[in-house]
Amino acid sequence: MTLTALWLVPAMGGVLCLFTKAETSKRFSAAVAAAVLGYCLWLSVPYAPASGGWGLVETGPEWIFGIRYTLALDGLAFSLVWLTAFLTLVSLAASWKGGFSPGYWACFLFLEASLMGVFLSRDLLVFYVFWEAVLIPMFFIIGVWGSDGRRHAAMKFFLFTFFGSLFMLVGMLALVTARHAATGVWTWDMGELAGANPAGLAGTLMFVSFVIGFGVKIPLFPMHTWLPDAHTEAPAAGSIMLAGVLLKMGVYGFLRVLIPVFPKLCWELLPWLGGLACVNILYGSLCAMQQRDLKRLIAYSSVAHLGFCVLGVLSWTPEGVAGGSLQLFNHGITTGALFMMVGFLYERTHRRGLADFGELVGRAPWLTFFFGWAVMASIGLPGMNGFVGEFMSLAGMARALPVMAVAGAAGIVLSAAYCLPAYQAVFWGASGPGSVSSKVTDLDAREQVLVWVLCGLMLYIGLCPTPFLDGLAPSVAAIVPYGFQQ
Amino acid sequence: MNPALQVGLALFFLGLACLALRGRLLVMLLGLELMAAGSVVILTWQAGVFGDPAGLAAVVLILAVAAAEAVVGLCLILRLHHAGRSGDAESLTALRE
Amino acid sequence: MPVPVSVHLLFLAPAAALLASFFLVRPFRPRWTHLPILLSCAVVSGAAIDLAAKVYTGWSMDQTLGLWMAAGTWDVSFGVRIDGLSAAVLAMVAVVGALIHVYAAGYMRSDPGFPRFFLSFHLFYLSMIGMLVSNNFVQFYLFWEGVGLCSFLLIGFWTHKPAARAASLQAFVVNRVGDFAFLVAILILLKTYGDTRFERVFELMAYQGGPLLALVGLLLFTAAASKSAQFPLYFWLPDAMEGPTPVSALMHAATMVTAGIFLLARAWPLVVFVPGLPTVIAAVGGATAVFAGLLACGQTDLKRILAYSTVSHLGLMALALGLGRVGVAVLHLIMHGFFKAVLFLCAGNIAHGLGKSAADVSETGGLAKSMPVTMACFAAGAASLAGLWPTAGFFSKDGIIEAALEAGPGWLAVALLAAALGAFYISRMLFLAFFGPSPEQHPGHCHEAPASMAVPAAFLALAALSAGALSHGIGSLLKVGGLAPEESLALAHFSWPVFGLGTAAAGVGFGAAWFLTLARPSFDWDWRRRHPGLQALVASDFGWRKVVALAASACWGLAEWVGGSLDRRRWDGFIEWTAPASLSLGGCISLKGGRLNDYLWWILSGTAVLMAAALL
Amino acid sequence: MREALAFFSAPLLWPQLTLASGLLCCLASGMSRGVTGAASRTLGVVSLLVALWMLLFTGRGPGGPLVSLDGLGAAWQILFNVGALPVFLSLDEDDEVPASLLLGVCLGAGLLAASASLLMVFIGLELLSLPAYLLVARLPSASAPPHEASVKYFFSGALASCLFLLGMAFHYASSGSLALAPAPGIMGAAGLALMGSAALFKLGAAPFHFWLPDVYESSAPALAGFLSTSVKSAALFLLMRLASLGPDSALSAALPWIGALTALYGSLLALRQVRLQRLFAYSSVSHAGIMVLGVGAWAAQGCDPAAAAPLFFYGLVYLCMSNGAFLFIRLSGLSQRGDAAGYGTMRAAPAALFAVLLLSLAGIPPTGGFLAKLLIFWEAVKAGLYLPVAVAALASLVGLGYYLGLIRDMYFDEPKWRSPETETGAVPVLLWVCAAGAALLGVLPWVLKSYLERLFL
Amino acid sequence: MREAAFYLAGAGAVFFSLLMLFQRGLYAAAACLLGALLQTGALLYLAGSPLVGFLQVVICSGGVMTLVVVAVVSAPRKAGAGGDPAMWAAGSVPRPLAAGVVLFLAAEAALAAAGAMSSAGASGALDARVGAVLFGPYALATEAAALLLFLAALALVSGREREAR
Repeated sequence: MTLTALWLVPAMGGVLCLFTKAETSKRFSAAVAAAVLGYCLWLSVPYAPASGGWGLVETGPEWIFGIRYTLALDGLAFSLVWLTAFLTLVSLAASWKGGFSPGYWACFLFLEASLMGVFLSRDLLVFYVFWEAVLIPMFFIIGVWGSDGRRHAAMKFFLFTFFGSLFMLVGMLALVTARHAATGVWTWDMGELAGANPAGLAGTLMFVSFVIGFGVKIPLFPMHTWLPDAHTEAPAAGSIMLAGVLLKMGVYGFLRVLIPVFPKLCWELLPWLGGLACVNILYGSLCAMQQRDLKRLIAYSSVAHLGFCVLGVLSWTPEGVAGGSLQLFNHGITTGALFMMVGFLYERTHRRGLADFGELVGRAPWLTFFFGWAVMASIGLPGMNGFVGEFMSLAGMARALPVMAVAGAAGIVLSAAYCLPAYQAVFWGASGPGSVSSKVTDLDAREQVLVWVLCGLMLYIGLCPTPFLDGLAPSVAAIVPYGFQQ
Repeated sequence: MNPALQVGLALFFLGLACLALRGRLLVMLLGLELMAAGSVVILTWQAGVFGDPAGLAAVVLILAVAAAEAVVGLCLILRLHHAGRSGDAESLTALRE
Repeated sequence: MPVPVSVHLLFLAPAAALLASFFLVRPFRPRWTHLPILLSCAVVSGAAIDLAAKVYTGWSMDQTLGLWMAAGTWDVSFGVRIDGLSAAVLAMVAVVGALIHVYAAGYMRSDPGFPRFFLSFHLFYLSMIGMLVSNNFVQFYLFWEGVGLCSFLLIGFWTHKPAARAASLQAFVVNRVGDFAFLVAILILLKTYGDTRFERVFELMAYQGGPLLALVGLLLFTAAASKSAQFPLYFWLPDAMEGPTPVSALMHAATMVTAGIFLLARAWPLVVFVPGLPTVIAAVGGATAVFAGLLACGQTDLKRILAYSTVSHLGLMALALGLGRVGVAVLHLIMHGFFKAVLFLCAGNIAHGLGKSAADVSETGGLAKSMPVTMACFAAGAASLAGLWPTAGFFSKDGIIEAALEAGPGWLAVALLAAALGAFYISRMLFLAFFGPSPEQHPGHCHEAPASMAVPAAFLALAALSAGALSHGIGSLLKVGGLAPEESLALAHFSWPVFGLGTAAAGVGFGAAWFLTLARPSFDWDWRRRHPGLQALVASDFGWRKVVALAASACWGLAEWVGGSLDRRRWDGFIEWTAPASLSLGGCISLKGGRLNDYLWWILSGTAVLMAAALL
Repeated sequence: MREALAFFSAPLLWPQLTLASGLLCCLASGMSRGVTGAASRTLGVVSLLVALWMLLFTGRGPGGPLVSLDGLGAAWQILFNVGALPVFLSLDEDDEVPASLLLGVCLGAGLLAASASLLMVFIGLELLSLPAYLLVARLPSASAPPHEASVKYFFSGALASCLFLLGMAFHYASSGSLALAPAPGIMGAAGLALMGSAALFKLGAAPFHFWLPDVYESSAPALAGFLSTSVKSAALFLLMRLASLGPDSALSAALPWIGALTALYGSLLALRQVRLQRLFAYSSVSHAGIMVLGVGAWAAQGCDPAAAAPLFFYGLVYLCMSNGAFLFIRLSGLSQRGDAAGYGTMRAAPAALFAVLLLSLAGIPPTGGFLAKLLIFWEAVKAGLYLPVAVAALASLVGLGYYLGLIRDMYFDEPKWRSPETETGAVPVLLWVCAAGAALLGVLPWVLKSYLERLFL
Repeated sequence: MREAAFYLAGAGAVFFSLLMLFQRGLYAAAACLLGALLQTGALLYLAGSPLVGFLQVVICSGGVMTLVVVAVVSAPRKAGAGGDPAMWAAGSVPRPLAAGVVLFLAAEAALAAAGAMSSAGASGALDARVGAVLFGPYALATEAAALLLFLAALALVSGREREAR
């Protein structure tokens, strides 16, 4: 129950939320989210690296046909579990004044529950179940509480990601069946499937189907076009969760499934996958340069940033994998903060366009300050969290395939070229005729506290990432040996 | 060459042609009868060939069932008529894409 | 080995000052934001001088202080390296920077963004100091980027000015190009040697060589060129004049542009390891020196003249470096810090006196009367820049000319040309600003700078005049604990031919300036009016700015095409198209009409296919 | 005569006997004036429940030349009978005829499940079909054109019956017996193909399905639910029986592709539909495709009865989903897709249940629809049928378009009309049960598993 | 001899069937069917089962007679406003015709492949055992068929009743 509680509590909380009044459900959901976060922190105490590493496992009876409800917590999962719990609370707090109905709060708790499940499960099918279950609350969050294009965006989000998942499902079935043919055992356990290395055309097809399944979520080029729409139309808190946690599922899948199960193919096809990640970085950056809508811009920047994670993870060097994993966390914090602040702007003005603002530096100095802070973290300024993750990823990739690292590093130039003009336009620039800057007030106390926490984390991880890296170390050490030996 | 099979098959396909090519529901129903008769001819002949009374018993029951089917079909067509619609298959196009 | 308190103070004092200013002072007394910061400047300067003194006695350190990031056996640490090179530059940066802080306190007094300015300003200072004492490439990169960030914040400090915003963006993006090169260089070094500490990298390099070192060297030089405004990437620096004058002063004298030269000096063992690279550096440096010198002669904005002059002098430093005279380059870096700071402060005083943020030569003239102190300071700085004996500039420029003389007549010609140009444009500026006024000039009412601004300028003027005395000390300081070979750190020895050549060049420049500015007061305006083509050529930096603008618009065009056409319309359009497509596909394969006979026939067809399959 | 009596005393057919008695009682109740439709419905429900209960005691094995009951047959009777319960409970006719006819359908299906001979199969099939034609005429939906659907249904079905008859004749000619045993030679294969097309017709696989949308659209929703569950599972059972006559026949080899293409076809067509019942008819075609794919996979692996569990599970889950969806249509009174706009804000509980059903129909975890689909796909993958699986997966993607589209309309749009007050009574309860079934079957199949294992042996 | 008679009867049946197919009028078509079914009865008789032949004549011919009568009673007296109903189903004939032809050819092919079967008819002795089978082991099927007939009749009756209401 130690781990089951992590998803069961928010799920139950969500159900209860549905049966309460709006104001009560808001407080209640926040209480549940806070409790989960507290529980996460409490969990981290007895299992801290100092006391002998991670490795809390929870196994249920066999369900059917070799499927077994298995949860486990290690450093990698923990960083994302923690991120989920944290960002859920942040999302709830960020939408505190929105006057939402109980369904909204319940959806966030359901989302938290399913995300927890994704990160905790060690059984392929249980993983898949949670993986898909994530879509349902997110679909409602985008569709019911989003902005103008929400209907379309929600459908696109669901269909697009489901498309990828179907590939993954068929790949899983094929994998499990092939494994059975080889060993005579039906198993869906990730640990037992590790090192399966299916060969031949069938193996390659399985690999590709997993790549598509995870790639849509990352999102890997060219499977990314759902993301700008979904991010743009989702409510601010939805975007926080979407960018902060949902995108991480794909890379997490790479780490948890793709690399351990297909080490050989991963290495052989590295030029292709890494190439896609590089395209992600460059293409995403170029697209972001052209955007006129803040949320779309940040969305495309996510496409670019996740490319770094993929590069790192695929490099199979300790620093690359650790950096890629850390970057997952970092991106969640940074982009979450950015989306939250865009949300604050949107809450005040119902606009998101770059041209709708200007001269905010005088009107909202705190917002300007924090947004700049987060932008700097986002463009990978050393000393901020983004740099640590990206640098380690690139350092790893430089050892595996240096050309890719160079292409990735080029994203550094581009990130400045898309983030800073936008920042200048909104916060520094002159306000045009249609500007709504006059409606913008500075952050209030609640908002400031939220942003302080996020920005503080950015700086802390940027300068002192070792506690996080230490936590990830055992998982990284478990993943790297599958890889190519330097 | 087996004569019963040839004849039965011929009857069956003529009935089929009647069912599928003719436009009036009643004539189509007649075609159905013919199809059943064709099959029955084959079955009966073969029962004789095999010397199998069970086969013949089956034919008897099939005849009964075919009759029941005809009754039901007739009943439906009658209702259609009572509802004031023509007995033309072509007129049944209210349900469509 | 215990770490001296001074080293701790280098970081702790600015950090504490920033925190205290931000959290304790600014919310309650925004006008006092600068007080903790000024205190920190004093402490840092003291610590820097203390360290320099320590190093002078032969002490040096290179120590890892803490882990930054680690995974497996791979790690990157924070550390401090204090040797002759860093101590010398550190002392100059700390002192000059501190004086500019004092100046800024006066200059920015009435600006509404005073707290924001001072915090960014001090962060700039902190970044530079951190960079100077880094002991590995990654930490160096951390502060290197920090310098870039602060330049972005400060150049664009007056956010209401479109030109300021554009300049700050341009500065940051161009610097990012250099950062990219730097990052790739670091990645290659990490891949090759698994370490980033200077000492270790150079050791391993010397021991085992490396396949990509030429590339690394080139990349490092690219990085340095972007930060230190060498030829193809220099253009951001003149535009950066849009920031407040103290920012320009700090950037040009102490903190930013010297970083590239410092990087090359730091990485000198690597640079010299690559055959041909020093020559490339020297060539680029020489070209930059002449190119920017020529452009400086044609500028009318006071600060822009100084900016191009900085580019030219950076070129000279690169020239000296490329010719293998690291010591000379660093000495010039330090001396340049002194005299360029005073020149900028004076330019700021003029603008301040005129009540503007920047001053054009047409708005000045004959200011000698109203601003005697500024005039004196400026003249001192100008003399130093022109390299007149015995000012500070003389000692370093002398070394450069000597190095060029040794290297060959071509190099010598370049060095002398740059020196003559320097003397010309600075004299021209001196004459245009303080003498006259010529008939073309319409100076406004002007008043002398207040003490808070004049005193730092005066101090710096003093330094610009007299720092030459330190050159010998700096020479021996540089040799302590250095990574570069001893001979490259040697300074010039006084020799008459060099003295003669240098002074002659300065004299020619001065004479030409006198002739064209004081003797023919409207010449400067006449040639612009008479040769608009030439004027346009100067305004576009001999056409280079047009190339840059073309490249930038090509980049934006590419982004427009990728983001708008390719991604949105074509690819996403295709994906969106699948929805209506499946709808119409459904329409194509649906059986319309709802006719019973069709149903029957389809059943038959299906059966026929099955039968056929069964029989075949 | 003794032989005949022995037959009735054998416990194999007790459930069918129960149903037959129920049927006769129903008819008898019609004779007396005072008895209302409610009584006949109660009778129907009771006999269905008793038949279900009796399944616990039925033996296994052959019982004469016509009857044989194996685990599969017993299990499928659960589907027939449970699937029929909602229509009984939600009927509001005032005479005994519909109940009798419904019981007749169930009886036919039951006989089909217990038959050992093609003759019995044929009679069972007819007993299943003829009342169904009549029911469609008898219980039309509100907007249906009178009798058109039933006539179309009849003629298509009669053609299928005749094809089955011809196939039977071929089978007989080839093997000399009507027993459900493989028939040798090319005649046997031809007969199997003919009978297979009849089964595919009943199941509604493309291109045998064109009657189906018309019939479902113009039937009362509850009846459509019944047709799509009980009748469809009977057809599924028939197809399985036929496939097991020739696991390596052309019919079995064709099934995966027929199934996959049917699934895709049904989804593509359903996407276009405006009327809800027609939409769910096409959705039912699509699901039939998955079932056919499952049968194909099952046949490709040798028709092991114990391996039919995925198909049974699919039938069970689909029973909940389809009945639930049609019950919702009945409860909400929605007829057009556009009417669903804003329904979620007007009637929270039914909308939520419908949303659960839709997610399950679409196969989204953690619902039962997902697990059912997964198991079928898994079987297909085990049989190496990757391409059909890919096509079927594509079909579920397309399917998502309209299932999710409905959820979107219900929740994301503003209501355009005021929905009528929902009725109380059995229908909402049934909807709850169906939705709970569809949701929980995805999570708790191991509860069923031990029971199923016992059942199938 | 019997074989010749069988062929003769078969030819008659096919002839009447063809005739039916091309008869426009409903009555004429029904009459043709009657002829065909009578010929079929003869066929069954010749195939060795007088009982089945007799049943065929009674049930089917009787059924058809009923049909004719009912059709006379119920068919609309006058053609609808749309004019005389078309004799042939409209629509594209070639495609379905091709399907029918393929089906037919396939069935023929199956027959040809299985052509080795004996053509000897059986004796009438089988008839005697049919009853025993019908009410012995096949009693259940008989019951079921009876129930089916019952339900069909019920349909007819209840349908009329309901419409009468």
